[in-house]
Amino acid sequence: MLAALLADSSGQALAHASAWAVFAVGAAMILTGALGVVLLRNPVHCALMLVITLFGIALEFIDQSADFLAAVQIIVYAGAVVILFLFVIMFLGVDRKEAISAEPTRFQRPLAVLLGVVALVEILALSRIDHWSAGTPSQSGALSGPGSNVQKLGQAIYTGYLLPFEMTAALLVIAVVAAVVLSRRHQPSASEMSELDQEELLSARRFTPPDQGDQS
Amino acid sequence: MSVPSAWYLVLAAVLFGLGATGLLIRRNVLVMFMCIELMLNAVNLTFVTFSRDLNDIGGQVNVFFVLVVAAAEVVVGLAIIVAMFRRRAAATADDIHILKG
Amino acid sequence: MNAAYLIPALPLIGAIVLLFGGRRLREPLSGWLATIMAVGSFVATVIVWVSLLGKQASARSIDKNIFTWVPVNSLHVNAGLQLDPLSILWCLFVTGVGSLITLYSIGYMHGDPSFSRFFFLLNAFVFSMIVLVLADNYLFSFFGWEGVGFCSYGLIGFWFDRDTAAVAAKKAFVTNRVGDYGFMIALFLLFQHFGSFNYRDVLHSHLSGSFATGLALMLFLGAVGKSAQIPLYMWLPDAMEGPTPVSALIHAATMVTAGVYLVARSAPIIHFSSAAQWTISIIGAATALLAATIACNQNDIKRVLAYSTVSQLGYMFLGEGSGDYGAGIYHTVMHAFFKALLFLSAGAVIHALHDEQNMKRMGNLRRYLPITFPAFMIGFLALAAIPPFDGFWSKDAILAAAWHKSPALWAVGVLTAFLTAYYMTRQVVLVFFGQSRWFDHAKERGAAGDHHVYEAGGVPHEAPATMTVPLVILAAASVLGWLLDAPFGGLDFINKWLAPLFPPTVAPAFSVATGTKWLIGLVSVAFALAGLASGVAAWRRAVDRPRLEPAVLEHAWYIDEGVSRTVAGPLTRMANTFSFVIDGRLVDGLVRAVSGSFAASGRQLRRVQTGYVRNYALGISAGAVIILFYVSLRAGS
Amino acid sequence: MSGVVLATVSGLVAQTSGGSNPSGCAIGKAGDSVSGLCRAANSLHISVAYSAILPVLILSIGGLVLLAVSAVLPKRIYPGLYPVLSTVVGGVSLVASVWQWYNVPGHGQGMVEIGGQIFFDHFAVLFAILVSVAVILSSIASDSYLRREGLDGVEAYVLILMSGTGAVLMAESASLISLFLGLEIMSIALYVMAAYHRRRAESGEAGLKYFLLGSFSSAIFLYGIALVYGATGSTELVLIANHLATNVLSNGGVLLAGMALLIVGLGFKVAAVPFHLWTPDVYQGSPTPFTGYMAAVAKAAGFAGLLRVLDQGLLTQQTDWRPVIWVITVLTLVIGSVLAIASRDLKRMLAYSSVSQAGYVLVGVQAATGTGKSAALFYLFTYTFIVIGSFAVVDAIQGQGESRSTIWAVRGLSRRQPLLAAAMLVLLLAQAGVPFTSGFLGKFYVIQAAVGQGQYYLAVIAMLTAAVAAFFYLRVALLMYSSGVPAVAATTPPAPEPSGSTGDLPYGDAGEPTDVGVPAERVGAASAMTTTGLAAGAVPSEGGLATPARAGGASALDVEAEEDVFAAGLAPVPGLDPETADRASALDAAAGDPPYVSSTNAMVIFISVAFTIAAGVSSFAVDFAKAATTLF
Repeated sequence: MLAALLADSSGQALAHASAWAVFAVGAAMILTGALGVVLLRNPVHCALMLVITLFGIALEFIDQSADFLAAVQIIVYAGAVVILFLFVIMFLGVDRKEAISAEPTRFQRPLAVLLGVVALVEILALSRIDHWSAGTPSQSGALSGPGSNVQKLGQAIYTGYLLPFEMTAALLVIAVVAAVVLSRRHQPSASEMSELDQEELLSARRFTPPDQGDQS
Repeated sequence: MSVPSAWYLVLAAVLFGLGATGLLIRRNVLVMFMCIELMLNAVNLTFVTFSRDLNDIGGQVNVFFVLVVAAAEVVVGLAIIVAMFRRRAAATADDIHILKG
Repeated sequence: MNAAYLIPALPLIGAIVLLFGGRRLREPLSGWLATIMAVGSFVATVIVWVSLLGKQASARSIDKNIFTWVPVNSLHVNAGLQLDPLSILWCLFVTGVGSLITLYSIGYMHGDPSFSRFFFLLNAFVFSMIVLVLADNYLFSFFGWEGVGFCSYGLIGFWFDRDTAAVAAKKAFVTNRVGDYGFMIALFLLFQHFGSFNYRDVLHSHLSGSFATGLALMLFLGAVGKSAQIPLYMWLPDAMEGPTPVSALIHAATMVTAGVYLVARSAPIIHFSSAAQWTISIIGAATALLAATIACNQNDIKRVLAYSTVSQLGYMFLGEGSGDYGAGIYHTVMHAFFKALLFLSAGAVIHALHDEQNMKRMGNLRRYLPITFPAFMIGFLALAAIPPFDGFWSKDAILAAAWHKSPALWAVGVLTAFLTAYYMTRQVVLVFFGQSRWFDHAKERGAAGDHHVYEAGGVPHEAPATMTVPLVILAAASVLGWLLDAPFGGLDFINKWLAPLFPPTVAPAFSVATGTKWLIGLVSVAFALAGLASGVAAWRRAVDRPRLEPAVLEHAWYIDEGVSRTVAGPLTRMANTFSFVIDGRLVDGLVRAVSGSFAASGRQLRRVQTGYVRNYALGISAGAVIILFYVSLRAGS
Repeated sequence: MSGVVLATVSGLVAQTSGGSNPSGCAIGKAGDSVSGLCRAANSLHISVAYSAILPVLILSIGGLVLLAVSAVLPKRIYPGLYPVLSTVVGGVSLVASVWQWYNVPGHGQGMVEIGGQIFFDHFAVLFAILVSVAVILSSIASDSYLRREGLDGVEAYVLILMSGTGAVLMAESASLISLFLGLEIMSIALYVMAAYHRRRAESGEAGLKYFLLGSFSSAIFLYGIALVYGATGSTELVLIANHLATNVLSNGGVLLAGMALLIVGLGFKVAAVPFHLWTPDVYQGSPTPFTGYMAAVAKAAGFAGLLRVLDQGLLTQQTDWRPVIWVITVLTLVIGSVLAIASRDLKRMLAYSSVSQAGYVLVGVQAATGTGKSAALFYLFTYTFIVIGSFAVVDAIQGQGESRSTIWAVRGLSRRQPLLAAAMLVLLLAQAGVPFTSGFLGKFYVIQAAVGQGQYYLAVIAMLTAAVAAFFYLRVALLMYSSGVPAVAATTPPAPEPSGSTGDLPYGDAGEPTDVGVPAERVGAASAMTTTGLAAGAVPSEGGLATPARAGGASALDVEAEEDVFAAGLAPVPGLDPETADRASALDAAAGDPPYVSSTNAMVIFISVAFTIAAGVSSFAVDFAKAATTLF
C-alpha cells in the first residue's frame, strides 16, 4: 500500500521533497502530541503536548495551502484554547499526576483500545486507504486559481456561507451567557444562607473521592 | 504534485482514533476534553485535505466554522468543569456518578 | 339543524361539569343541573324531530360529521351523527324518559353522600346512550355502547360498600363483556369485508349467506349481552342492587333496549340470513317464557319487574326476528313508558317503606300512596296487556308477526302473556291490597335500631313532588302512548315513520287476515284476563302459597344456582385447580415470568447505567463501531 | 451581535467590499475555473430571504434583547419580567412561523435559500412552530421552578431562546454545516441549562456528562460530515443528493462511513438506543422544566436533522441506512421500555420512556416514505406537549429542591391534588398510547407507516413494546389513584422515606430506596387485574377516590393478587390496624404537603393536556404534519 502511494508520486518525488518533509514533520508532531495527550499522566504535560499537535496540524494546513486557516489554527487554538486549558488546570489545582491504573470498571481500558483500533481499521478499510474523495469538484468555488487563499475564503464565507457565519454569533452569545451563569458565585439572600451552608457542606462531603489514593 | 491526499487522510483518521481512544481511557476530565479537541483537529485536517482534493473552497470554510464551534465549546466546557470541580482536589470523571441505575 | 349537536353535547357538558365541579355544586344543585341538561337534550331532540317531520319521508336523514378521527388513507373513522327516523325515535324516549328519571332521582337520592357522583353517572349514561343511538357508524356506536356499559357498571355498583352491589356490578360487567366480544368480532368482520364502519356503506350492500349469518349472529350476540337474553340474562335481575332510578333508567327503558336498537339498525344485514332471523325469534320467545315463569315466584318487588323486563325484551326480539321490526320497536317504546313507570312506582313504594323490598312484607299500601297506587295500577294494566293500555297493542302486533312466522312461536307468546298477567296481578295484590304487613316488620326493624320509621303518624308517606311528577307523566304516557302506533284509523305513526328504514326488501310485508288478527287479539286478551283472574284468585287472601311457589321457580329454575353450583361444585374444584395450580403456577407463573423477566432484564440493564461517563462514551463508541462494521460489510459486497 | 444586525452589517460589508474591490470579480471573469466563486452575479452580494429565517431571527434577537434589558434594568427589580418577555418572544416567533406556514412558496415545494444553507418548506416551518411552542411552554413552566430554587435571572431564558434558535436552524438546514452549527448552538445551550442549578450536585453532574458525551458525539458527527463531504464534494443536501443520483461512486465506502457517523451523532441527540446512555442521568439531574424542554426540543431537532440527512441527502442510499435504523429502532423500543420498568425515579422513568418514544418516531423514520415522515412529524409534535406537560407535573410533585422524586411520591396524588392527578393521568395515558389521546394517533400512524412498507415484524415489536410500556405508565397511574397509605412504609420505620426538609442523599448508595423490594412483576400482576378498574378509577368522585372501581376492581382480585396489591401499596388496605394506619398517615403527612402547583405551571399543564386530548380526537395536527411532508 505504501509502495503504491510512493509509486504514485515517485516521478516527482524529488521536486516535492519539501512538501514531503513538511508533511513528515507535521505528522510526527501530530502523532507525538496526540500520543502525549493520551498517555502522559500530568495534565499540564498533556496540554503542552496538545500544543505540539496543534502546531503539527497548522503545518499540514500550510502544506496544503490553507494559509489563513493555519494562522487561525495557531492563534485560536494554541493562543487561546490551550491557554484556557492551562489556566483552568492551574485554577483548579489539578496539575498532579493521574493514576491511570485505577479503574472503576475493569473492561474499560482494554475495550477502549480495542474499539479505537477497530474503528480506525474500519474507516481505513472503507476508504480502501487511498480512495477517499469521490465528489463533484469545486461545488462551492475553486480553491486553486488566481487570488489569495484569504480572499477566496472571505468571499465564500460572505456569500454561500453567510448564514452559518451569522449563526456562529449565536454560539458566542451562548458561550458568554454560559460563562456568566456557571462561574458566577451564588449570591445568597439572607433566607437562603443557612440552606446554602448546609448544601455546601453536603456537596463537600459528596464530592470527596472515595479513594484519596487516586490522586497520588 | 505534492504529498498524496491519502496520507493526510490516513493521518487524520489515526488522529481521530487516538483522540477517541484517549477520551475512553483517560480519567481526568480536562484531558478527556483535550482528546475531543484532538478529534476536532482530525476533522479539520480531513476537511482541508478534501478541500484540496476536490479543489473546493467549501472544505476550508467548514474548518473555519469548526474552529469557532470548538472555541465556544471550550469556553462552555471549561466553565462547566470549573463550576463542578471548583471545590475539589481532582477533576476525575469517575468521581461523578451520583446519577446512575 | 344545529340542534342536533346539542343532543349529545348537553349531557356531556353536564357530565364534565359534574365530574370536576360536582363536589362544589353539592346536593340539590348538581341534580338540577343534570336534569336541565337532560331536558335540554330532550328539547333539542324534539326540535330535530319536528324538523324531520317537515321533510319528505325519503329525505328524513341528516348527517352531521363532528370530526374525523384517525383519517388513514382509505379508512375514515368519523365521529358523526346520523339523524334518521330510527335514531331520532330512540333518542326521543332515551332523553325523554332519561330526563324524567333524572328529575325523579333528585328526590330519591336525597341525602346520599355521593349525590353528585350519581348525577355525573346519569348524565354520562344519557350521553353514551345518545352516542350509541345517533352514531353514523358501528365503531362510534360501539364507543357509546362501551360508555353505556361503563356507566351502568358504575351505577349498579353505586353503593359499592354493599358486597352484593359490588358483585352485581361485576357480574353485569363480565356478562356484558361476553356480548361485547361478539360486537367486536362483528366490527372486525365489517372492517375486513367493507373497509368501512359507516352505516351508509355497510347497510346497502349485498351479502353472501354464510357471511351474513356469521355477521348477524355476532351482532346479535352483542345484543344478547346488552339486552339480557338467554344465555346472558342473569346479570339483569342482580343489577337491581343499584338505586331504583338506575333500575328504571338502565334496566327498563334505555340500556337494555340498545340490543333491540342494534338489531333494528342491522336489519339490512340480518335479512340476508334466515337462520339468524330464526335464531333471534326463537331466543326471544324462549327468553320471554323462561323469565316470565321465574317472575311468578319472586318476592322482591324489583326482581319481579326485572324478570318481567327480561321477558318483555324477549317479546321485542320475537317481533324483530319475525320480521316486523315496527312491532318490536313499538313494544320497546311502550315498554319504556310502562316499565319506567312501574320501576319508579316501585321506587316510591320502597321509599315509603324505608328500603323494604320484600313484597311479602307490604300490603294494603293503596291507602297510603294516593299517587303511586294508581300509577302502579296503570303500569300493571299496560304490562299485563289489558286493552286499551299500552302493552296490549304492541304485544298484539308482535303476536301477529309471530303467528305469521310460526304458530309455535305465537303459542309461546300467548302463554307468556298469561304468565305476565298472573305475576303482575300477584305483585299488585301483595303490595297494594290485603293486610298491611309492613307494620310488624317495621317495628322489628325499628327495634333493631332502624329508628324514625314512619315518624309521621307511623304510616308510609307519599314521595315528594320531584318523584311523583314523573310518575304522573309516565302514567299518562302509558295510558295514551299506544296511540302512537294504533293499528286502525291511520294512526300507525311509528310504522309510517320507520317505513323508509325497513323497505319491503329488508322486511317483507306480510298480511295476516283481519279475522285472524281479531282472533289473535281476542285470544291474547282472554289469556291476559285469565292470568289476571287466576292471580287475584290465588293471592287475594293468602300471602304464602307454597304450592304455587315451587322452589324451583323461586330459585329461577336453579339456573343461576346451577351455574354457580357447577362452578361451585366440580367447576369450583376445577377452577381451584385452575386458579391455584394452573393459573397460580402456570399462567400466573407465565405472566410473572414474562413481567418478571422484563423487570429482571430491566434490573440487569440498569447495571449498564453505571453512572460513569466513560462507560457511556464506550457504549457510544461501541455502537459506532458496530454500525461501521455493518457498513463496511455492505461496502465490501 | 444580533443575527439581523450582523446580517445587515455583513451584507453592507459584502456590498462595500464588492464595490470597492472590483478586482475580485475581475478575477472571476478572468478564469473560467473560478466562476463558481462569484456565482452571485459578479458581486459579493447575496440575497437574504429574511422571511425564510424569521423564527430564527426572532428567537435570537429576542435572546439578545433579554440580555440587553437585564443589563439596563437594576437587578432583581422585575423578577417576573424575563419569563414574560421570553414567552412573548416565543409567541411572536409562533405567530411568525404560522405566517410562514401560509407563505411557503410553491405549494409544498420548499425552496433553498441563503446560499443553499437553509430550506424554506413546510417541514422546516412545522418545526419552527414546534420549537416556538416549546419555548413558550418552557418559559412559563421554568418561572416557578427558578424562583422556588432561587435561580431566577435572565440567563435561563436567554439560553432557552438561543437553544430554540439552534433547534429551528437544525430543522431548516439545507447543508450539513448549518445542521452542525444548529446542533451545536442548541446543544451548548442545553449543556448549560442542564448544569443550571448551581447548588445541586446532580445538576452539575448532568451538565458535565451531557457536555462530555455531547461533544464526543458532535466530534463523531463532524467527522461524518467531513467524510460525506469528501465523498460527494459538498455539504449541501441538494448537491449531495444530486451527486449521488447522477454518479456511481468509485468507492462508496467513505460515504457509508460518513453516513454511519452521521447516524451516530444524530442518534445521540435523539437518544436512540446504543447512544441513549446519557439520557437518564442527564434528564434526572437537570432542572425539571429544562428537562422537559430538552426532551421536547433536542429530540425534535435531532429527528429533524435525521430526516433531513437520511431522507433528503442520502435518500438514494436508503438500502444502506434502513437496516441500520431498523436495528436501532428495535433496540430503542425494547430497551427503552424495559429500562423504564426498572427505574424508581420519576424523572428517570420519564427519561427511559422518552427513549422508547424515540423508538416510535424511528419507526416512522425508517419507513422512509411520506406516510412515515408525516407520522414521525405528528408524533414529535404531539410528544412536545406531552413531555413538557409531564415534566411540569413532575415539577409540581417534586417540590422544593426536587426532593420528592421517586415514583412513590405520586402515591395518593388523586386525593391531594385531584386535578393534577387527572392531568398526569391523561399525559401518562397519552404516552402509553390510549385512544382519544394524541399519543394513540401518533403510535397508530407510525405503525401504520411500518405496515404500509411491509414491516410487519417491526409493527408487531412496536405494539408489544407499547404493551410493556403501558405497564409502567399504568403503574404510576395506579399509584396516583391508590390510597395515600404506603403499605411498605407502614411496616418499616419512617426513617428511610426521603423528606423534603433535610435534603438528604436520595440517590446515594445508602439512599437506594429500600422499597425496591416490591418486585415490579407483582405490581404488574396487580395492575393487570385492576386494569378494568382503572378506567373507573379515573373518575374522581365525592371521596376523591374512584369508589366503584375500588369495589369492583379490588374485589375482582383474587386473594393472592390482593396481597400483591397490598404489598405494592396500591390498594386501599381494608384490615390495616389503626396504629399502623396512624403511623402511615403521619408519615404521609410528613412526606409533604400537597404538591403546590403554581399558576404558571398549571397553565402549562392545562395547555399540554388540552392539546393532547384535542389532537387525539381531531385531526388538525395530522393535517399539519401531512402538509409538512408533501415535499417528499
